[in-house]
Amino acid sequence: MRVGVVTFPGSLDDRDAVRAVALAGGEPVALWHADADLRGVEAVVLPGGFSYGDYLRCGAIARHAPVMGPLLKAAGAGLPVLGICNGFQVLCEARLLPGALIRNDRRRFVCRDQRLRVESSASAWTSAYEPGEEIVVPVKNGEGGYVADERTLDSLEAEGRVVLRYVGGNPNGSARDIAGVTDASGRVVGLMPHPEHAVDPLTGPSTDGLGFFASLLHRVAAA
Amino acid sequence: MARVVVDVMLKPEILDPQGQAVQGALARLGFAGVTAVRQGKRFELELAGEASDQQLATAERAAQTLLANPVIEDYRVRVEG
Amino acid sequence: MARVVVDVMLKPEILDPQGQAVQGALARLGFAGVTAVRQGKRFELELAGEASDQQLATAERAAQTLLANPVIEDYRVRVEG
Amino acid sequence: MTDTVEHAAKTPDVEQPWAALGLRGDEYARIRETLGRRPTSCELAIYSVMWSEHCSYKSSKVHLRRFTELPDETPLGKTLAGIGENAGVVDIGQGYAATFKVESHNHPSFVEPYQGAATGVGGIVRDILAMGARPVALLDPLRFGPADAPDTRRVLPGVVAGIAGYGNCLGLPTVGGEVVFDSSYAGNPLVNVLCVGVMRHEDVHRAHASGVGNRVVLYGARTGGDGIGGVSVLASETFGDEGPSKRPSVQVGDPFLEKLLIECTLELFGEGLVAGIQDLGGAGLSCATSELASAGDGGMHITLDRVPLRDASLTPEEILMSESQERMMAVVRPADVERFLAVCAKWDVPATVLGEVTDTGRLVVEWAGEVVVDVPPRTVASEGPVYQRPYARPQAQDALIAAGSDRLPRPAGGAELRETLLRMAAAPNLSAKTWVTEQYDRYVQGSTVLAQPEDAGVIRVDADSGLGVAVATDGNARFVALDPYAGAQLALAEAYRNVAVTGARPLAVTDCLNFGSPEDPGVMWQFAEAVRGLADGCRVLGVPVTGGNVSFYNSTGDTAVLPTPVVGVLGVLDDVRRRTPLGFSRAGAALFQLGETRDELDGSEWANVVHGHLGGVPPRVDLEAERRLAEILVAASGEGLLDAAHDLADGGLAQALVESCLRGGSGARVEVPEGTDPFAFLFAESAARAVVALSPGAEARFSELCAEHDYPVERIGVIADAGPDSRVDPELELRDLFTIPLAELREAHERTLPDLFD
Ligand SMILES: Nc1ncnc2c1ncn2[C@@H]1O[C@H](COP(=O)(O)OP(=O)(O)O)[C@@H](O)[C@H]1O
Ligand SMILES: [Mg+2]
Repeated sequence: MRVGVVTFPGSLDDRDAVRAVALAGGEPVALWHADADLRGVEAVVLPGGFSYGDYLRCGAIARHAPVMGPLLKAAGAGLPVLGICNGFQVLCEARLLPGALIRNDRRRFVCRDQRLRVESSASAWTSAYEPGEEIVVPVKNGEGGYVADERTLDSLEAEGRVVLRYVGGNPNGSARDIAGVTDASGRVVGLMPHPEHAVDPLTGPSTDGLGFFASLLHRVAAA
Repeated sequence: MARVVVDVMLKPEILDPQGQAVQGALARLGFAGVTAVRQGKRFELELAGEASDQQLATAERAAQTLLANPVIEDYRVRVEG
Repeated sequence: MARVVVDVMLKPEILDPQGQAVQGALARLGFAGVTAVRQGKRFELELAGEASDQQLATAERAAQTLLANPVIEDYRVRVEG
Repeated sequence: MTDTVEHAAKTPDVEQPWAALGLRGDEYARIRETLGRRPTSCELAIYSVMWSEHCSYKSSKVHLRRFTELPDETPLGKTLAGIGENAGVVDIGQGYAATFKVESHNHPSFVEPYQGAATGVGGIVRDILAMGARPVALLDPLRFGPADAPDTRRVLPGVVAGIAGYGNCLGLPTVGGEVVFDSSYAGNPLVNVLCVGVMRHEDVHRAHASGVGNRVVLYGARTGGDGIGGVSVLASETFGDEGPSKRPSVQVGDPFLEKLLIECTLELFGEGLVAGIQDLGGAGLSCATSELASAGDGGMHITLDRVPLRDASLTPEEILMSESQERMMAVVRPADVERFLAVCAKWDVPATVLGEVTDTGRLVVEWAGEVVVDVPPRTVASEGPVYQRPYARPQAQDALIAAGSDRLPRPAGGAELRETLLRMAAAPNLSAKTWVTEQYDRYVQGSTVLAQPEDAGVIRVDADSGLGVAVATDGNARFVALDPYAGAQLALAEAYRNVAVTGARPLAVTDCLNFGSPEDPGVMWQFAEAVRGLADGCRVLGVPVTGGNVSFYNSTGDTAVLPTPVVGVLGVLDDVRRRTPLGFSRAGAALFQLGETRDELDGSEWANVVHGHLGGVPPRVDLEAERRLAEILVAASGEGLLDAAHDLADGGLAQALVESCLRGGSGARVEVPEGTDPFAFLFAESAARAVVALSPGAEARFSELCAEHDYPVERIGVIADAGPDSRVDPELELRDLFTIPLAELREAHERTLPDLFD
């Protein structure tokens, strides 16, 4: 399966995302922010980093990159998209996902190994997990506080669209400990934690992150 | 040349942890009278040409498409006077 | 209850990479008429009691000690009207 | 009116503000003599900044020769570049090379902690980049005033946020460093940053401008009025009343632009478009042009008007001196210029051809169609003044040495020892540094194998073979104050040991020498002794010093900071899967202590924390022993004999046990060896020691290894309970003395910085 990984100016974890896709058995395809098309990929990962320095709001400038045009269109037609950290911020800015991410409550960047609970395995990117399963994956963000109005939060909960939640301490003040959400179709997912940094026991706290990438392939294989 | 200011603040219904942190810090520094703080952004745009309605409309569009995120933020555009 | 606004901007001679990034993005989005952008912060403080000189003095001190970094930033305190 | 060369020749008697620019009378005379006329104001600007202490090393040069006299060989062979290049380069095997260097940004970080530290990161990263390497990791040795001092609350959070803000945005993992508090750093914090880069052998680049006709390209940020305080003197004299607009007092970094600069430069290297390259740091264009020219064919001609400006009011003098960040200068063959500019455009990095390489032996700068600089570049860059500053051992040194720690009351019995251990584990210098290190991205680039609080940062270089590098920095300034020669060697020994403990073979050294005023003979003595100690130490260990930095004038009022040579050591692991972590995790693993513990507590953390005392003589240095210890640790890791290893340094064995237990979440049962004083056993800071936890069945082979190296080794206990899931709550037990539940230990060790800085 061909999985595109977009590099924006300032993307940092694009190479890790490529590695994670490959480890999960996919075929990573590098996409450039200025590309006018998606080179026929069957899914896309928007990686972490500081696109355009994250100078205005995280993801706000990247959201207008040329590649986002075809991406938004394809996502509307069912293309699975995973946004990790900065990628999550881009997806919120692009309104593919509800809510937004703001400066951490303690006003500092935080990098730590985080316990998380997978709340839903109904999305394209979490099907390899059991609902309720606890995993450990790095978080690292300065603007990772998830916010939305109460109504939106209530409906996300009601519709089972909160896919991932912080446990054992909320690192950034996210509303209702939310660490990841999906759109109504279950195909577009945004996560603040970094599963691509938890794919190799030598360089990460666990291999718990592989499941996000494996979910996608496994879903396609099953289909 | 016109200078237009765009103020962007979190909507009142959105929690503002930064503002709260500032308020907490002020309290610790002994500024007891400050009962609430909200933190937002201020942009100063220089526009070519004289201040005009058209200029303001441009700034308005810039605020809407880029400077503010309407999901969580309100903005106000005005000519600096 | 008084509302006091503190605007904090980088001093004009200090590099403002944020403003530059916004300007660049606006240019790419077709806002050609925007010739310069500077980005700063806006704080809204609620103060107990009526707006008074003393209130303003408090806000002034808060700006100086916490809200702005006088080495690189200028600030302005005013009662919201 | 512009002060041209022609004009200068005709007006020999014009008064020039050389003193205000920091030049001495004899230095100014020497410039006149070199040029055979008075300098133009642009030339005066160039000479003054290039002959400053910071750029010319005029006070330290005579001493630093000791480093260049060392054999330029690592244990793996000849160095690929050494002192004098932007950073040293060493062969790490399998066709790879590593480059690393540490630099200071002390004074700017006091004025504006966030931006000072941030631009410090930016500067050292460009040095590494200029060698042709991809930067892969950072370490940040930091020194602050007392942890509870009000100003430390301003400086520390700002510095840490600045390093995080810049380093994280560049995508560089910060994998180690130091946080040390001492009252001597109040008003003068030390912010040193070390950067490591990796490349293939064939990719090593050097700073020289060769090939007549090759183009000189400036790329990166536009030039603003940053860091040109002194030159405004000049500018205002030149420009009369209609002076230039206000100049910034602080440099602000743009990490996003630097990230683009990195990717752009690596692509330029990859396409073979770079014939020579130099970063712009201190002294900006003055430095880049004169250094590139003097290291190449000897001449360069540039047109200054072409420099893209952020502030149109800048004078030519100011443009030459500006220290604006995020800029590089490349020498490019004419046929490659178009492609070069295209790559820059792809990355949105402004690039401008300023001029070309010549063989005239002159650096010529034009402004508004006239020549404003015409100088032999070597007289600017490499043949500046050199001073033999007077130095003398301070009178007070004898009294300092005489006031040993032996008369300080010591804890006796289990209860007092327990209390002392907890108190020390919570002391700012020994407490957990998580509050700081949690702000640094350690995972980015996906190659971090070990990071803080491990003894060294370990980065995987080749994912297939597992080749990796390890880096650590150390520098116990209290020891240096007691004996600069021995203290510098102890700093070297500690960094060397920290690298070896992870299983890496130490290869090379970089250093940042932070001292007071070179005009103070006592300080100069400390400096000279420290350099001599370091050089002699490197000779014994067989490792070269490949680069570093000198920072003088670190003082508050008349009081100098503790003499602080920070030493960085780089090592190599053939396979990072063999690295040894420091956490105790496997219950039942036997604990051994390597090395000899003596009653050495002068200058120790115990004397400092409990008694606020500094005096006596530092622990004995035995570099021959350090070398053998490293060999054992590297061999043992290679043979898979070790579960865990931790070096013993500040706070002694007690501190090492605290850190290893908490890191792995396991307890330990430790027994004081027969005939040993429990206090010294726990708190002495004797060098050349480590504690290890053995892998199952490794005991016989490990003992044999130590015997082969004739190294003292002793079984001191066993790891008790594995992990937080175990039924028994883990404890650290000192048999017959005390036990401490890990939870209590953790509370003591981890609360300190959050309580101070949250
Ligand atoms: N400023 C810092 N940045 C990153 N890591 C740090 C910093 N300060 C301390 N550390 C890390 O914390 C750990 C303990 O520091 P320290 O006690 O100085 O180590 P050691 O005594 O082994 O040199 C080490 O892993 C060190 O790299
Ligand atoms: Mg150590």
